[in-house]
Amino acid sequence: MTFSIAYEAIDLATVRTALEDPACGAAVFFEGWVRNLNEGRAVDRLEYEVYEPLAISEGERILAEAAARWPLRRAVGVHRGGLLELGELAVVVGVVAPHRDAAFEAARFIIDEVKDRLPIWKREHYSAGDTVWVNCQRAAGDEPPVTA
Amino acid sequence: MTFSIAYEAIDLATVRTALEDPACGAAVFFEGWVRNLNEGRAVDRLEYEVYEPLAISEGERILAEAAARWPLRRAVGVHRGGLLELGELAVVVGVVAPHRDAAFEAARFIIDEVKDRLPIWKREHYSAGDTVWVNCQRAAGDEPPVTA
Amino acid sequence: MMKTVSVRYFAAFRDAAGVSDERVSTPASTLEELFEERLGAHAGLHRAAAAKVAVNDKLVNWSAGFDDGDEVLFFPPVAGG
Amino acid sequence: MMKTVSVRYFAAFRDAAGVSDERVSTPASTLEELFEERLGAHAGLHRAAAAKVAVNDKLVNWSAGFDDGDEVLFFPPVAGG
Repeated sequence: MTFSIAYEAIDLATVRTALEDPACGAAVFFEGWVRNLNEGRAVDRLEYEVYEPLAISEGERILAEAAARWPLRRAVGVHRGGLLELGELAVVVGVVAPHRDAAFEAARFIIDEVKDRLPIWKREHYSAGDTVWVNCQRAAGDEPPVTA
Repeated sequence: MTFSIAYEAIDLATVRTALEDPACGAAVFFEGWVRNLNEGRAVDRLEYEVYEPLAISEGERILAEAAARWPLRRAVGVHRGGLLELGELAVVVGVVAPHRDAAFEAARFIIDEVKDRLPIWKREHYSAGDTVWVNCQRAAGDEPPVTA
Repeated sequence: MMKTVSVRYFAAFRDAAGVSDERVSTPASTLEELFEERLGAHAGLHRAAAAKVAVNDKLVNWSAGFDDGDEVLFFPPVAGG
Repeated sequence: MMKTVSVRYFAAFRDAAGVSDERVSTPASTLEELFEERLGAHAGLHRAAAAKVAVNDKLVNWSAGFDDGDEVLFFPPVAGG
């Protein structure tokens, strides 16, 4: 049950090794790749800013929540930090369980929570030359800064 | 959208290459591994008998059904035939889509249908020395051979 | 009217029938009748609720008919994955 | 009663505030009040519905208080994955 942040290309072989379990028949992996388009704009590369102490502790809390809810034997998550090119892996979640129901449901839960809770911010670098912090541009309203 | 049968170890690198798509951000993989136990009995190895012409055509039909139902860009399935040792990969399904909802739902649909519809039979070789065709032992009742 | 078809048995059905394929002349008009008849010919063969049948590499219903010269495939319950 | 805390801004908040961290003495009693106060100090800083706040590396509610010497982290809406 480890969650980590990688500043170089994510090593999938290490992820797979961490998941090997002779009692488990079902593995589900989610991978998020850098796309060449977001909301219609051509993207050249991405940049992730990560506040690592809290990203890791919150990531491991999410894995533990999943393990408490489903009969998982192992679960791993890795998120990239730094600059990423098109097609690079931004995030991987892998879980193994005796049966596929649990593996699918837990993998989905983990990636949803990771996107929602980890202190990680994405800046898109567009082909047009500008950059934008995703999710933040529409935030300049006058709502109070209240937690969800 | 290809479904294939492999009689040697499944090559995941080939599966990944077939799924690469610059417009897709989300990939979900399901992997079925040979477990060391099934219904409480210690398993040494597995054997899959595959009726290949129909397994491939039905597998590709399932991928096409998924692509009609979700906005997938690519989907791949590979199922093993022959003798497999513990920990070996028995089946892989991989799909890529612009977003993760479609990727998760389609991967789940495909593996469910593959298990339900493909003419593939599994014989377990137990540590005790005997072998059993899975799913068939309880079939010696007197129900008519009616399709589902 | 007798038809001659080739019949193939897979996995547990093959083990149970003791034969993997055979050529049979039959008065059966549906695939269900043909399977019934083969139960009589092979003592070990058994019914199975989730068994499937294919004709010339297409899955069909048990109530379907078949033609002279067809290849009929009897599939015991599948167990992929 | 004034408290002195260190405040860190991340991502869009850092860009907007024009500062990544600062040491401030404040009469604010809740984190929400502290953020309000910092809005006044940094013209570019803005509110954000899904913003979060952490104290000493623990996520807490905006209505929570804080102590002298704490490290307060202001997180704009996250966007991992």
